[in-house]
Amino acid sequence: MPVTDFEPIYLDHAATAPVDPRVALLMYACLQDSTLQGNPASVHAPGRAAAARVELARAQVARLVGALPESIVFTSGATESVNLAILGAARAGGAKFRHIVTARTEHRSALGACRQLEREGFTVSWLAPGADGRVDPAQVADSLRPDTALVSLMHANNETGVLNDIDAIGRSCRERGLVFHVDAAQSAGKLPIDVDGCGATLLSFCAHKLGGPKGVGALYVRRQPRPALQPLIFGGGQEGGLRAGSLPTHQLAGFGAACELALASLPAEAVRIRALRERLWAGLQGAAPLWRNGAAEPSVPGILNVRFPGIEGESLLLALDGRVAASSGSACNSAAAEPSYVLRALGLSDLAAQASLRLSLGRGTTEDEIDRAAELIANSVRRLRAALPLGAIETIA
Amino acid sequence: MPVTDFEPIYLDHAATAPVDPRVALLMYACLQDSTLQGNPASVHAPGRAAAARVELARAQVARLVGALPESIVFTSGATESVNLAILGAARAGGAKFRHIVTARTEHRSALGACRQLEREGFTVSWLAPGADGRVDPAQVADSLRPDTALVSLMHANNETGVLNDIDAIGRSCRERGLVFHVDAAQSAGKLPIDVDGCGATLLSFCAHKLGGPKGVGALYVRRQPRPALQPLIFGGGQEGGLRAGSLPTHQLAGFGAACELALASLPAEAVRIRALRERLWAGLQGAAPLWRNGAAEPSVPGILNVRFPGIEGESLLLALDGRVAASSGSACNSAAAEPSYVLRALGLSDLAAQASLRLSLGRGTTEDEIDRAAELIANSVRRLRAALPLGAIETIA
Amino acid sequence: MIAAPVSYSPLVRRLFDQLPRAGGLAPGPGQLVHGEARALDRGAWVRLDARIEGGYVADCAFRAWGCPHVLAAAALAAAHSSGQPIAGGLPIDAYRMAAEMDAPEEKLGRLLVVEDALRAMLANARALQLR
Amino acid sequence: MIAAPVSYSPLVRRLFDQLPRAGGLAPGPGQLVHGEARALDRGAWVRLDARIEGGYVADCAFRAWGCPHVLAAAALAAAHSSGQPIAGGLPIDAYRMAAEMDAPEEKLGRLLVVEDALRAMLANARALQLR
Ligand SMILES: Cc1ncc(COP(=O)(O)O)c(C=O)c1O
Ligand SMILES: Cc1ncc(COP(=O)(O)O)c(C=O)c1O
Repeated sequence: MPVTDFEPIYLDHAATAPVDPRVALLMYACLQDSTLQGNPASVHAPGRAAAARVELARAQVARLVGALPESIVFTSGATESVNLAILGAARAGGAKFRHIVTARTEHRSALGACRQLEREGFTVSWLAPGADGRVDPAQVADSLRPDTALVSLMHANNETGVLNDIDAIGRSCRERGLVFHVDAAQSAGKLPIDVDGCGATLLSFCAHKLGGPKGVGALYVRRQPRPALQPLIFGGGQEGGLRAGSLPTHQLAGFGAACELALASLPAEAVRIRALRERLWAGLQGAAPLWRNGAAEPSVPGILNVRFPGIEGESLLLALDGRVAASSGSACNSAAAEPSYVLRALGLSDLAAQASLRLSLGRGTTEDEIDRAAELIANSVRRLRAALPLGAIETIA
Repeated sequence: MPVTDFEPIYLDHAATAPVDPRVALLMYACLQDSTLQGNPASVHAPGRAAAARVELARAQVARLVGALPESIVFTSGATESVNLAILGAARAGGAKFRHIVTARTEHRSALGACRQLEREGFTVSWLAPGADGRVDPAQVADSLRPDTALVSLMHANNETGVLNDIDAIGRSCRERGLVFHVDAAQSAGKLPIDVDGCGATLLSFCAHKLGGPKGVGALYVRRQPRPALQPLIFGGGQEGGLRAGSLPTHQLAGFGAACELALASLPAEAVRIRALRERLWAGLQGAAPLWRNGAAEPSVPGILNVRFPGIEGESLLLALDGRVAASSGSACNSAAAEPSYVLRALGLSDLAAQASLRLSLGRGTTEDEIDRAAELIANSVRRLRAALPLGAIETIA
Repeated sequence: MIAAPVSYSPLVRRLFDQLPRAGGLAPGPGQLVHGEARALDRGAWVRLDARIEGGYVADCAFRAWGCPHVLAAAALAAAHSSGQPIAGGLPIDAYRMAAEMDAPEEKLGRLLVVEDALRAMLANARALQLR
Repeated sequence: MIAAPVSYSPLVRRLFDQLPRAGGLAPGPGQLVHGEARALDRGAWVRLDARIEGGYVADCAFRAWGCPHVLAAAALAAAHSSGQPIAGGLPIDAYRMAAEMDAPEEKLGRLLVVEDALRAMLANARALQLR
């Protein structure tokens, strides 16, 4: 197992955040508690105790986004939530509503769901964001058609951290009585979210980006007016028939606790993390030339996407390997790294996208880590640049 | 929270089994381990360490059913696995294959998926089992048509424990090159399963019925010949594109460990549990008249379904409440209890189905518990019968 | 999306646990009557046995098949009848049973079966007096 | 369904960590030549600088942009060239680089760019001798 003997500085919280030790302990208590081992769907005492624990978690999760507990559907993660929202709303929309509005910079789960809808005969308007990474609300309004079934856009982008103006977009959807799905996987627990204020009909998020466990998520489903949804998974009638399957008590308990902890520390953490991010940006200036991808603000506090002209992504990652854990601007979960489609949509070339690094901070991130990471990254960039052919910095930007 | 101050005897392992303490501890270690907090899809060191842990779990899970690790797709549970198998294979089958074969006694997840396929224009042959609860392999063979896309049947029934002859059914599917899905949620870890021997193309199971955590499952997908499957959840390309979403390392680690433990103790546990079940059946004779629902054998070791003429299910459950946790013959997760469709399909009347009790044993079940449970149940039955109008025992059977 | 499991009020639990007045009547003076109502599809079958003395229900017992609410309601009906004149109104009806037991809405149908048994018992008692 | 992350052999790791012969040449006797190949779409841009003395490559250094395998291969090419006659065959080709580095299949395209740079350098060196 390729584990280094010292631990790298973890700056990949946008991929997944470490589980909060308090959450881990609570989940262990839940896994061990002999009174909580029943199936929450069973009516006997162990079942009712598990169900009560689940409902407590539902209330905690709901509170994070200002929702009623009854409007929360538990899922296996944000990918499933996003799919349930997009496929579910579109497939339930009927033959007259066969048009979807989304953007090119959405997460793969949304792209995948929308591509599947295209295969099913839907038409998708793929909006292009500006160079700042934001989707223009006026462009959304212009793209709406009489047969539009759904608008699906993300709150914070997972690569650049840039925020869409979901309030404004929500308003134009609400005026037209349209279903509006917001992918809040990167913003829930990081920024205040109020489902009523933002006009979302559906809102996806998950536990593992905010200190909870992987493998559990939620879809907020507005009650009035209530959007029709076709389930992805059929069966035992759990979650109001929208999502069958035995509810995982310990996972939901962990999700609930993580939401409560995130909510409690939200304003202070947002300020702290944003300040650390700007400190990192300042510390990286020793590796100039460098550029910031996407607008600096408005953004989610913990994401910084930097472009180092002349640098090749895989080499930068290996130079940092075991020292700084971060994501490059390529979909690097295979040997054949493809450049990030998000950065490409912002107008970057393939090479510029590959010269980019996403650094994402989280609850555990310290000032000392930020200072060390900045130095390590700047040193690696300088070392790699020292070996470049002349003109490479200007060519690869 | 309606928890009693002493713990009931838990005889509802078929609904969910308590997490094995060794599995819980391992999951906690995983949740706490700072080197395992990465996303298994990330290429940096924490990601690779998590991915290695996931692949270890995949090998353990595969071994339980005699499969290659590459043929295991991780899901959020058996409900999702069953849906992915049924909806996935049917939707991928093309316009010429629009017929499904299944049985009336399948789990709700299979019924739900097949009903959805009916709404999508598929024709479903709903086979009726005999009074013994078994689906006749000849009946399956007879029901096959040139346009059959899929045969989906369970190995062990979750209410009666009765086994289908999946080897024989698998043979006739294999001869015709048909996709055969086996729902092994109740038998995996309880009986030896060999995916090659039984001719299954797809096989569903989950962790929480065999000492692992809730919220995680697997679908075995044969490699050669490989059935086409349309995913339910689209996105990041995880699980060979069949199931998107960040992999939950701790859940998979727990699933893998539970499979390994179950496999190690399988032959001895099967003998022990079967003996305890027969001891329970003997101990209940003090509540005669009583009948066994479904054939006594072949069956999964831990399930006993008993009918007590003259007894009303909700009253029996309340009489046992806090003493014995078991399931009645009604879908009792709502106030309006519907009689079990499984028992109805075996030829029981509504009232006879409601006079039934499913008692399911598991790893923690002891001889002492069995003896106490038998006495408690027999006493409750006698007490309720003492209050019956004359003739009720003969009428309600 | 919250599944509500059946819940029982303390009164229902107590009556169900003790089943007071269940079974046959204790021997004593007076005349025996009974009333029965049966609606298996609604989940109830109730029989009330009573001893009638001087225009009053001297004692009343029940036998019943049904859910805990039915058993508890039958026990209530037997208790409320005892000591009551047979000529008056119903000593308790399904709505008052439901209220006393804090029973969920969907149980009302079966409580009406208990009321039917009570009505039948009292009608039989009155018929006996007229003879 | 197993995702295979990029893996690097110990040799690649060592060469990448140290980048031996990266940058400019140390001053010395002889004549300077270079060879360059660039295929940004394939992920490689390599320049080899060499000092030629008496028909031999007295010293060779590289500059490169690319993934770790490209940088390591460029370092290999520079090392293998040093001390070799410019008249002989290639001191190392893409296939031997791949084998020595245990590089995955899909990296071969970019290793050929390194080979191109090496060929170009040697061709330039031979042209210089003919003049
Ligand atoms: C914006 C966004 N949406 C959806 C997801 C999918 O979340 P999950 O990993 O829970 O499937 C992610 C994270 O990967 C994300 O960043
Ligand atoms: C036969 C059978 N199939 C499928 C399932 C669904 O499993 P899960 O609870 O993991 O969704 C169960 C258990 O509820 C089952 O018994």
